This record gives sequence, structure tokens and C-alpha cells, in this order.
Amino acid sequence: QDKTKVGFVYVGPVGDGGWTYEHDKGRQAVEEHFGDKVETVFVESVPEGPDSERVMTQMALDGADLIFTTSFGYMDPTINVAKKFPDVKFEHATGYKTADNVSVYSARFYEGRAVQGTIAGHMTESNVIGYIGSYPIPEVIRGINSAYIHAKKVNPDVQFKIVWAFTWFDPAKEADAAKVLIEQGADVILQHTDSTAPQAAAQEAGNVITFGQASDMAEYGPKPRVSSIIDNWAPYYIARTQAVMDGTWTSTNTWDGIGPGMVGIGEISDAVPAEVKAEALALKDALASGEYHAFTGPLKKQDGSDWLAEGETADDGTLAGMNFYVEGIEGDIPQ
Amino acid sequence: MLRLEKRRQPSRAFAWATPVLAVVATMIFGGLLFAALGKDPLVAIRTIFWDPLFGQHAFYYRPQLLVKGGPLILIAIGLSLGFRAGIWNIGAEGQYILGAICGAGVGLAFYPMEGWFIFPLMVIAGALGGLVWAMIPGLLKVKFGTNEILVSLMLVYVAEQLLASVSLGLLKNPQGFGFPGSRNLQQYDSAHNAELIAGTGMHWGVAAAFIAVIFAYILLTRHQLGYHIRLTGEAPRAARFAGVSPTRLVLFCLGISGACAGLAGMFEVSGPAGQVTIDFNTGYGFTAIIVAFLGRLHPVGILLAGLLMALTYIGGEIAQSGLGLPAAAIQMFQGMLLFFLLAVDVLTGYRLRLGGATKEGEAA
Amino acid sequence: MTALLSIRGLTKAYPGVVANDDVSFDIQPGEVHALLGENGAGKSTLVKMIYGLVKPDSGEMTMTGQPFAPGEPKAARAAGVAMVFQHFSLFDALNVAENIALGMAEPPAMRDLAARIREVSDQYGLPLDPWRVVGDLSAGERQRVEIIRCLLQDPKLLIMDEPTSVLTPQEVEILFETLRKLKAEGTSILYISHKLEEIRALCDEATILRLGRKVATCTPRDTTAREMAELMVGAELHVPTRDTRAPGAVRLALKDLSVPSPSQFGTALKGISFEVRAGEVLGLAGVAGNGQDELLGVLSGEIRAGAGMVVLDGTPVGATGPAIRRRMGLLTAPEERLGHAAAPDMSLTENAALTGAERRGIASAGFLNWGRARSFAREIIDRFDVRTPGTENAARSLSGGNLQKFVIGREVLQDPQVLVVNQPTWGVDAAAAATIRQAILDLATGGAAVVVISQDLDELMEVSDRFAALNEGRLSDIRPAQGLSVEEIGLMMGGSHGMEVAHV
Amino acid sequence: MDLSAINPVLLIASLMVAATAVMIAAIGELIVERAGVLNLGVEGMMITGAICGFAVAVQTGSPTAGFIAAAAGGAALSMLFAFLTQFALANQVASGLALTLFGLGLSALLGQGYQGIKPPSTPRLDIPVLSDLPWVGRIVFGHDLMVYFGLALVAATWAFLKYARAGLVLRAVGENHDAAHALGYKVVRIRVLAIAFGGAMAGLGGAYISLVRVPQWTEGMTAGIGWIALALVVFASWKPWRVLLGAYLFGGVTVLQLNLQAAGIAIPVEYLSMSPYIITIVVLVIMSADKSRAPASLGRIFHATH
Ligand SMILES: Nc1ncnc2c1ncn2[C@@H]1O[C@H](COP(=O)(O)OP(=O)(O)OP(=O)(O)O)[C@@H](O)[C@H]1O
Ligand SMILES: Nc1ncnc2c1ncn2[C@@H]1O[C@H](COP(=O)(O)OP(=O)(O)OP(=O)(O)O)[C@@H](O)[C@H]1O
Ligand SMILES: [Mg+2]
Ligand SMILES: [Mg+2]
Repeated sequence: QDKTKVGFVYVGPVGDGGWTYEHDKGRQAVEEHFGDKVETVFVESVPEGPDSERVMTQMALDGADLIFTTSFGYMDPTINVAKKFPDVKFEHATGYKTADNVSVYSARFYEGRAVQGTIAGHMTESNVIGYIGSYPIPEVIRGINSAYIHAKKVNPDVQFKIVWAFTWFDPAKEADAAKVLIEQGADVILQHTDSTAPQAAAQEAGNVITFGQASDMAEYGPKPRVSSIIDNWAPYYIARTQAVMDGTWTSTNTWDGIGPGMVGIGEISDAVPAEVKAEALALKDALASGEYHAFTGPLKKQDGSDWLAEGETADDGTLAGMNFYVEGIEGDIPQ
Repeated sequence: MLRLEKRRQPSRAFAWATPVLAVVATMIFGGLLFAALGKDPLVAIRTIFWDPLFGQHAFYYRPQLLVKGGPLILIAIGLSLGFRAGIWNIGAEGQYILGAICGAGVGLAFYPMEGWFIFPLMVIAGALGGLVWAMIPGLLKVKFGTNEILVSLMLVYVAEQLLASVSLGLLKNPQGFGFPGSRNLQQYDSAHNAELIAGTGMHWGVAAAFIAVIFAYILLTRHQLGYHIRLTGEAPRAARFAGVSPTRLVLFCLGISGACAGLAGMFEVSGPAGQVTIDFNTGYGFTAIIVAFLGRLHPVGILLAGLLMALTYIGGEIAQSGLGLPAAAIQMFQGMLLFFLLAVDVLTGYRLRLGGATKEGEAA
Repeated sequence: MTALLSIRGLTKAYPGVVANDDVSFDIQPGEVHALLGENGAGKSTLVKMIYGLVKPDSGEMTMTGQPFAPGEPKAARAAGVAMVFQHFSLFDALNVAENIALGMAEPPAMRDLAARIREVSDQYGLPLDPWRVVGDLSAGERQRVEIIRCLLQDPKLLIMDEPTSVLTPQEVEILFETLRKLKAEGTSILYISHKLEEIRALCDEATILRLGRKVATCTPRDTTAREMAELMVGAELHVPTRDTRAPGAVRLALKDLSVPSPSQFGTALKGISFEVRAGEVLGLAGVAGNGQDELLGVLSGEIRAGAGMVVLDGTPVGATGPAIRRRMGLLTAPEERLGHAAAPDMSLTENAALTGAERRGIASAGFLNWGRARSFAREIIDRFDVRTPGTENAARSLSGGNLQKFVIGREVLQDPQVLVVNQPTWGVDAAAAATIRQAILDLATGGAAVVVISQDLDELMEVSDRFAALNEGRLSDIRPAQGLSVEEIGLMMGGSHGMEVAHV
Repeated sequence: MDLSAINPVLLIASLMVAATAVMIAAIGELIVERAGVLNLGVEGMMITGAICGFAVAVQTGSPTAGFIAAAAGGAALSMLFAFLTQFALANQVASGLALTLFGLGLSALLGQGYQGIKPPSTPRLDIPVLSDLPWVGRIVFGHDLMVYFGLALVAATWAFLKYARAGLVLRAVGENHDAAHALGYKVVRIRVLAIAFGGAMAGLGGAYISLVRVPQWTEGMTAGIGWIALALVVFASWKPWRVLLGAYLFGGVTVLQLNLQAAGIAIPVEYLSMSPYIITIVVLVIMSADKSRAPASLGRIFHATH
């Protein structure tokens, strides 16, 4: 066998400028890194469900050695197909079901949110921070909690206003959401949706800062975009491909954060005062080295009940299924 | 100058020949498109049309044609009845979602009890869910004369919000670590719409699609109701004269199309898809409209069109991963297919003539 | 004197028909020239060529000696040709002034145009409110819109294609006044009509077409109507006959029937009552748009009324649907053949099943027996001499007259207890009309009750025993048909709808 | 919950922006439907306009050139529809759906390589003193130029239909194409022009989204707005000023529901998200009491038999 064939199944178009776009950058990095030794293939805009199962099967039939399935909804299909092709390795993003030939991987974006929260808490003058959520799923709720905890830490008066867009990607809706938050006094906009529409809205409004999401969105720097959380899948994809080539691939459960570089913090721009920047970078380093955990007690849940005692850190199980706000955030999680 | 001349009788020969012509024209122009994208057009066309049927892995793709085509056919058959009568249900996507929610909801309500009656109940619930959703534009149309195209379409957006809501709330899998989405019905025997014969792709939904084709065929050719549907589409006043109640016909057509879409959603959620998720719906309801027209609103035509459409999807995926064709090119290709079918269809009712008076409406 | 319009060898062929074949004649200035011919003889085609809507295949025209070949209506209008169409070319949702502006090359501002409309309409005795929406006008008023649209152009030649078929006798009189006034001003008129007495009263010269060819010319004043008719048909006319019998029991009764019209521009029916007995023909006259369509709709079951308002053989049926009434023996034949009485794109077999399903055993338990439908269609074709290649041809491929024969035949052959027909011979030529009238009379003789709704007074006089007129949704007194004069009938039809010749 | 956080002035100002794209597209469709043609391909033409406008604006650096290109792109795509329906006499509903499918694919292909780029910004009206007026300043002045273009378009369309001879002819063609033909009007030509205008306006509406409202290019970014434009035309009973009203209502509900969310009002988010669609349906029902009809020839196929 000459070339290692690596397949990618994408949930959106590679041109979405966000989630799928970043995964595809990872794919390109694999091609670049291995050159002639690999062949990558991808199919974009694959709906979750039976279509994804068919696409995976098709890749496996066509000789793929390793297949990355990059959406939570691909979880059961990945397991199903993996059963039929024991010799093919599968890597499922953001899920929790593994098998002998299925690994899962995900990123601890909440670590990035902690850095964002710190900057946001310092930078806000109105003490109102707007947050555009996509869907109320654990990953998004984790991000909100992490950002809130760290914003509150540096600015006890801070208040979060949360708008749920109920979409991962709808630029017009995101633009509206950002404008509404700004009109209601927010001067920092955090987003967990993928388009740059909120950046543009912030730029238009003037004194509002934002953070890039999924990709760096550097074109909006130095202001409104003052920093970003970047999905950086390239190192992981290269490593896993290498493992398949070497025959060392085993089923793993990877949840990497800033440390291994899966979560990148984009350049903090000069719009942020030097001392704030320094504090943020220090936090980043502490998170990277593991000396600090983003969810460290004492922390209470929104209803006032105790969650983490002084110095206690959250276990991954609770984080993975997080479905509550921490104390201080107003409003209910849509159910 | 070319001009069109109305035939005294629609041409039977062209009625059969035009779809073939359209497919050929699409292959030619699609080939040009692929060539423009730097791909070998012959290879691309072969990959899309030939490989899934006769290529190396055809054993896998052929059953998949049924899995992909089944819901399209089932929904399109339902829609075609209304379209024949001039009743435009554009919201099958929403009815499909409601069918899935109701079907899965009933199944999950019994979890983890096992029983033979659970699946039939789910079928009924799925059909009812779609039917009720379609009755909203139906009742508004007959009561207030509201345009059913728009209402049924708006209800798609509403259904999508409902779907998100139940995926995150009501139907969320309690053992799903807080992730959205219901339990997987594939792992719940009484509710699982499994393949009837393993490896054939044939599940109850596909069976229902075939039954729907036969049912629609008999209805339209042999039954008075089908005759009335056709009559209403061709000459609404004549239909009323014949004794057709427009109100009842509107409700019947919307109801049956909603029920078909609901059934498709239910069979999908309990079979190939397995679970209700935020993005459960994948556009079958919209694609089925195209399938209905591609099949010229004729049951057998729809059967073939559904399979053809499934072929372009499956072949398109192979072309994406095998040749690196972008998904957008496949989408354009499907659009072209419909364009050409519509464009050549004129030859059934009209004759092309050269020369003669160049009056407007005739000269291109 | 040079002719105003001189036509030489005009030929126009459509696939399968030569609509005009080498037609030549002249129209003199100030002449009222009649164009006669059976249905499909090519009259409309000829005037469309003059108006620039249709291009001749060959032949030429000259206008006051100059070559005249209008490429489009605009050119014809510029040359002084104006036309009132057989089927009105009006826009229901627009008002009178807008409708008229659309027919003019360079209309003035709306306000000025409205003033002009008032002025001209008064001058010619055709009062008209420029701001009314056309859909709300009566047929007579709508025609006035067309005429005024023409008059505003000061035409040299005015073409009128069957203008009187929608008018009451009084309205016809008013129209003739107008036309005579125009003639006196030197305008030529090319006049198409099937009503030969009118032609005799109005026209100076007549050209007769048959199958697209010019077959004769005559001076109408010196020719009898019967002679002209025979010139058109090229054969002798058959006059329908009937055996009179004493009427039997009441079969159909309407009792104080009132319903609103289902359509926006329709006419509501107000307090209509009548009875028809077995063996009797009731003739209902009236100008189109006075409730005929609605009355037929109520009788067919398309429009539901109070149950007791329509009584069939003693049973109230006003609230039942068409299928049930058919089963009970109440059959109807609407005026509009294509699209109402028949589905244009369906075969004759399918159209036979349209109303024949119940009484001809074509439907059983909801399933259709196409074999029976086909033999029923075959029977209609044979018995009514419908000219068509076969039962599988689409209804729209039949000529108007043949389709009408098919539609009437379909109802007559179902052996009705009561038959209601609207405009049984509208646009049908003399021979076919005779066949249809004979069938109606035979049905009455056989013991059925028949209601004939028609605008053709001669026809009504020929077939009815009793006579009444519809006027704005109301029914006049019912009188025996024998011995009614045209004036009396005109009054029953509601005079001239308040139209009066302005006194100038 | 803090309703006082909602500033009505800002709400109005932002609903004007939220309504502009859908309004421009709907006016285009209104003209098309007034000519008797039902083009369901608005979504496809909008997204094509969005990418054409975006690409050209980025290439030339001029938003004006972008908007012109968007109009041209939308019109060009609409010619496919015109060919199908006016020359090949195809079913208008199906042709419109095909156009949407095709336009979505085409735009995605054209847009490759334009992701993540910032377009040049569109100038705003900035009249020194006026724009700073309280209330009025924010609502009436200080928008980008396309907002005013949209308003002017509504007014111009209204005047065109009411006063212009061409408007009268257009209405006549939509009302009764056979009669219009008999009077010598070029039914097909007029309809093709109307379709092109509709395409151009849909293109502009799309470009407003990609160049002003968002502004960026992403596949499928019109996200159903074309369908809302279609709904608006019916909603408006084919009257221009009511399109404006409807667009503001829809834009208003969209913005308001986000405002309510941000203000933390205790209505479940799903219901708020559904509300623009449900309210559209409710208003459609209410409006259906108004019996002003659709153009009588709407959706019917015209074929001159002479
Ligand atoms: N567009 C057309 N295509 C084909 N045949 C046509 C067309 N128009 C007219 N004809 C045919 O040409 C012949 C002459 O039609 P025309 O309308 O001129 O008759 P007419 O004398 O006006 O009849 P009527 O008394 O019914 O109005 C008919 O046989 C008709 O069917
Ligand atoms: N569009 C058309 N294409 C082809 N043939 C046509 C068309 N229209 C009419 N014809 C044919 O032309 C002939 C005359 O049609 P038309 O409807 O004018 O009848 P007609 O001459 O008025 O007859 P009748 O006196 O029975 O009404 C018919 O044989 C019909 O089949
Ligand atoms: Mg005729
Ligand atoms: Mg004629």
C-alpha cells in the first residue's frame, strides 16, 4: 500500500467560514505535511443521519484508512459503519461513543472562554456583556459559564445578556442579535455562532469589542476583534494520520485544550491595555500548563446550591453534560 | 425563426421522450460545467450515473437508492395529488418533521416496554402528525382563502423550531449526557423500522412508498376521486360542475400529502436516522417537490424520478470524494436537470416550427 | 370614388384549415358593410388581418389607394382602423378610463381623458362613468366602453365583430342609432353578425364567406334572411318541428330563490319563482350577465341555495350537490363549453364520464368503468353527428359547434327528467343549431321538463311554450310564448337598462 | 427581566435596516406578479445577487459597482426563468423552484474564495446637524444609502403603477393577457422585462445582506429571506405601500423578539424564534378578508395563437 487515504465528512460547506472551514484547514495541513504519502478526500454538507452513514461507508469502500467525522450528529452512524469496517480507523469529533476502531476528540473551548471572560470583564464599561448562543447544548453552556466566572472574577458588577439564535450559522440573524445586544447596552459581544456578522455589527456601532470564533477573524482586528478562540485541528489530524501510517493507532478519547494547541488564543490586539493583556496571557499559560482549571471552586449553581467546594475542580463527566448556569447568570436555559 | 404551435392532442411519443431528452441534455451541459471546473466530464458523468448502479461497489449503493429514494417518492406521491388539482403544498418539510416528532414521541413514550403494537401506533401517530400540520394551511385556505403556499412554507420554519425544542427538551435522551437528541430508536426493537430483508435497503418506509405509487396509480386512473383531482387541476369550473366539492378536495389533498410526508418522517426517524435531532430534517420535503415535477406528477414517473434523484445524490457524493467536485456543482447539476425537463416538456403540448409569421409569444 | 379599404386575395391558413382563401372585396367610405358566414367561415380571421393582429399568408390591402399592411394593431389604429372585438378585450379590474387609455396610442392625462369620454359618450348617446370599474358593468355598458374606445380615435373604418349578441333589443336600437350617426359623418363600418334581420336593417352591402372563401355578395335590403342563410350554409335549412302535447305534472319548481353570486363581478339572484311541467319548454331570455350563469349554477347544484328553494318532483333539492341531482334526473348544460361543461385537455371519453358517471353506470363503488364511458362517448358521437376522429381526442380539438353537440348530446342521452340548458346554440351554425333544437323539442315531447336559457330571441320563440326574461337577477312575469311581440319581450328584458339615447 | 433596556428609537432604526433587503426583493416580485407572473425563485436570485455584488465590490473596492453587479446578476439569472416560462411555456411554480435550487448552487460555486473577506463599506447618509437630532436623527437620518433607496423604490413603484402609462400597461398584461395581446401589447416582452426587474431587485436585496447587513459572504447566507419576500407580496395584496408595512412588521417582530430575549423576558426562546413566522401567518389570515384580488392572469401561461 503506497498512500494513506484519509477521509473527512463535513456537516457544512467548506465555505462556511467557521466550523467546517477550520476542519478543512486541518485537512489541508495533513496534505501539506505528508505530501505524496497521503491522499485526502472530503464530502461537504453531509446531513447527519443515514446520509452520513452512506458517505462514511462509501469512503471506507473506496479504501480510506482513516476517517474523521466532524459533527456530533455523526456519532451513531460512525459507530455503525465502524462495525462494518473493522480495519478502518474512525475519529469522531465532539461525541462520547468509542469502539476498538473509533476514537473521539474534542476541544476544551471553555479554556479559551476563560481568557475571553477575563478580557471582557476588564474591558466592559457598561458592565453589560452580550452573548450570542447557538443552541443550549452542554458545549455552549460550558462556554457561557466559563466566560461568566472569569469576567465576574475581575469585575463583580458584570452582567450577561444572552440571546439564543437557534442556529449555528445565519449571518443575518447573528447580525440582528449583535445589534440588539449593543442597543441594550452591551459593549462586549461574545459569540458562539460561526459568522463574522457580529464583528461587523460591533464595528459599525463603534465602541464595542468582540472575539473571533472558530477562526481568527483577524480582518476585524485590532478592534472590534481584540482576540479570538481558534479551532486548531491540524496538530491532532497530523498526529492521528501519522499513527495510522506507523500502525500505532489506538482508540483514544481526546479532550484537548490550550496546552496541546487544539484551542488557540488569537493575537490579543493593542486595543487591550497592556496589563489586561498580561493578565490574560498569564491565565492562558496557567490553563495550558494545567496548573489552573477553568472550573475551580468555590462555585455555586444558579439556584444557589453548592457545586464545587473551595479548590475543587469540575470532573470531565459533569462538564461534558453541563446543563446548568452558575450562580449570577440570569435567565433560564431553554428546554 | 422558431415558433411554437399548439398541438391539437398532446403527443404521447414526446411525453415519454422528453424526460430522456432532458437527462441527456443535463449530462451534456453538466459535463460542460464539470469540464469548466477542471474535471474530466466523462469520468464525472460516469461516476454520478454509472458507478452507483454498476460500479465496483454497486452491491452497496443499489439498496441505498431505495433508502434515499423511498422518502422522496413517498412524499412526492402525496404532493403530486395536490399539485394535480392545483393545490400547492410547499411545506412538506414541516409535515415530515412533525411526522417524525409524533412518531418518535409515541415510540419513546413506551420506552423501554416492548410490544408488537408500538410500531403500528407510531405509524399512525406519524401520519397524523403530518396530517394535522398540513391541515393548518388547508383549513385556513377553505375558511379564509389564505394562500396555502405561503402558510405551509411558514410552518416549515415553525416546525424547525419545534424540532429544536423537542430535541433539547421533551424528547432529549436522558442518558445522552445532556447532548441534544432523542434515544436511538435503532436500539429499541419495538420501535425500530429495520430492514425487512437485510442488505436490501428495503424498510417499511420504502414499502410504503411502493404502496403509495400503486395506490396513486389506481386512484388516478381508475377511481372517481382521482378523476376528480385531475379534473380540478385541468378545469376547476368543470370539476365543480361534475360535483366536486372544492373544500373537501383541498382538505383531502393537503391531508393526504401531509400524511405521506409525516409517514416518511416517521419511517426515517425510526429507521435509517434513528433519532430525533436538531438537524434531523435534511430537505426531503423540498426535494420531493422537484421529484414530483421531474416525474411529471405521474405515479410511475415519480417512482423513476425519485430513484434518479437518489442516484444524483449518491453519485454526487462519490464524485465529491472521488473527484473533488464541490457540493455546489452537484446542486447546480440537479437544478439543471429540472430546468431541462421543464424546458423540453413544451414539446409534448406544442410543435416547434421553423419560419412563418414572427408574432410575439412565438419567436424566441 | 376610390374605396376606403380594398382587399385583394387575402389568404390565411392555419394547420388543417384555410381560414381565409383568396378573399377580395371593397369597403366604400361611409358604407356599412356586412360580413356574413357560418361559424368558422373565417370572418374573425379576416378582420384580425385588417387590424394587424394576424399576418396574411398572401394577398394585399389598400387604404384609400395606398398600400396597407399593418404589422401590429398600433399601425392599424394609426391608419384609422378601430375594432370592437367579438370577445371583449377589457380588463375587469381596471376602470373605464384606464381601459380606454389602453386602446389609445397617446392618451391624454387621465383627467382630460375622462372629460373626453364624458363628452363623446354624450355626443353618441352612450352615457358612461369613466371612473367605474369595468368588472361591475353590464354587458351592454362594457360594450359601450369598447365602442367609445374606438370613437375616441376618430376612426375611418370601424370594425364590429358580433356586437349585438349581448344586447337587449332596445340596446341594439341605441347602438344602431350610434352607428347611423357615424355613417352620416362618413365613417365606414365593417359589421359582423349572425342576426340577419339586423343586417337587413343596417347594412348597405354584404360579403358572404363560406369555408374561408367569398361565395357571394348581396344587398341585404333586397335579400330575405332565409336567402342569406342559405347562401351561408350552401344548402337548404331544416326547421325544427314538434308535436304539441298537454303539459303534465310539475317536475321542477323554484320557490322564491335568492342567492348571492359566488364571483366578485357576478349577479345575485333575487326572488325567482317558476314551475315547469312535464312535456313543457320554458324559455328564459335575458342579456348575458343578468344572472343566467348563477341560475344554471343553482339548478346544477354548483351553487347551494336553501333546500326548499329548488324542488324536483316534489323533493327539495336546493342544498344538494350536482351528483345527487343528476341521479334524481335533473341535468344541466352550462353555456361555457370549454372549461365548464367540458375539460379542454381531457378526452371525450373522460368528458363523457364528467356528468354521465351516475346515470350511465360508469361509476360503481367509486371506481370508474372506462369501457362504459367510452361506449357512452361513442353513442353521443354517433347520435349527434359529432365530427371527430374518435373518442380519445381531447375536447379542445373539436370545433365549437361539434363540442356543443357533444355536450348537449351527453345530457340528452342520459334521459333526463328535467333538462336545463344555457345558450344551447351560442356560436353554433344554422345546421347544428337545428339539430340541437330538435333534440330539445324531442325531449319535451318524451315527457321531460326543459328550461332553455338563451339570448337568441328567435330561438326561444321557436322552442318555448312559455317565456320569461331575467333582468339583473330578477325574473319577469311568465307569459305564453305564442303571440309575444318584440317590444313586449324587450320590456320584459328590462328595457335598455336605463340606457337612453341622449337627445341631441 | 428588564424591558426598559429596550430603546424604542433604536428598535425602529434597526428594524428599518432589518426590513430593507426583504422589502427591495418583495417590490421586485410585486412588479413581476403585477405582470401576471409568479416567480418563486426569489431566494435563488437573491443569493446570486449577494455573491455577484460581494465579489464585484471586493474586486473593485466600490460598493456601488457591487450593487450594480448584483442587480445585473439577479436579472441575468431571472432570464433563465423567463426563458422557461415565457418561451418554453413551463409551469411557473416548478420553474421558480428550479431557479432557487440552481441559484443556491451557482452562488456557492461563484463564492469560492470569497469567504472570510471584508467588503468595502457602504456609505451612510451623514448630515451633520440632522443626524444628531434626538429621536428623529437616529430614525430618519444616518442610515446607509440603500435604506433610502428601498423607501424611494416603494414610492416610485407606487407612482409607476398608479400614474405611468407603462404601469397601466403592466397591470393590464397581468390582468388579462389575452385582451392586452388583442390590443397589440407585447405580452411576452413586457413580462420578460418585469421578470428582469424582479431579478434585479432580488439581486439588490441579496447584495444588501452580503454588503451591508452582515457584511460578508457565506454560502446560503440569505437563509430563507427570499421566501419571506414572496409572502410579503401576498400579504401586501399587491400594493407597494403595504409591502413597506409588511416588511417593517416582519423586520420589527424579528428584532423585537431578539430584544425581548436579551431583556430576559420569560417567554421560551423557541416561541420567540417562531414568532415572525406565526405572526406572518396570522396577518395573512387577517389580510385575506381584504378581497383585493391577485392579478387575474397570475401564474397562467400565455401563448399567442395567431
Ligand atoms: N389561431 C388559430 N389556430 C388555428 N386555427 C384557427 C385559429 N384561429 C382561427 N382558426 C380557424 O380558422 C377558421 C376561421 O375562424 P374564424 O374565427 O375566423 O371564424 P369566424 O367566421 O369568425 O367564426 P365565428 O362565427 O364562430 O366567430 C376556423 O376554422 C378556426 O378554427
Ligand atoms: N389551435 C388549433 N390547432 C389546430 N386545429 C384547430 C385549432 N383550433 C381549431 N382547430 C380546428 O379547426 C377547426 C375549426 O375550429 P372552430 O372551433 O373554429 O370550429 P368552427 O369552424 O367554428 O366549427 P363549428 O361551426 O362547429 O363551431 C376544427 O376542426 C378544429 O379542430
Ligand atoms: Mg366557431
Ligand atoms: Mg368570429
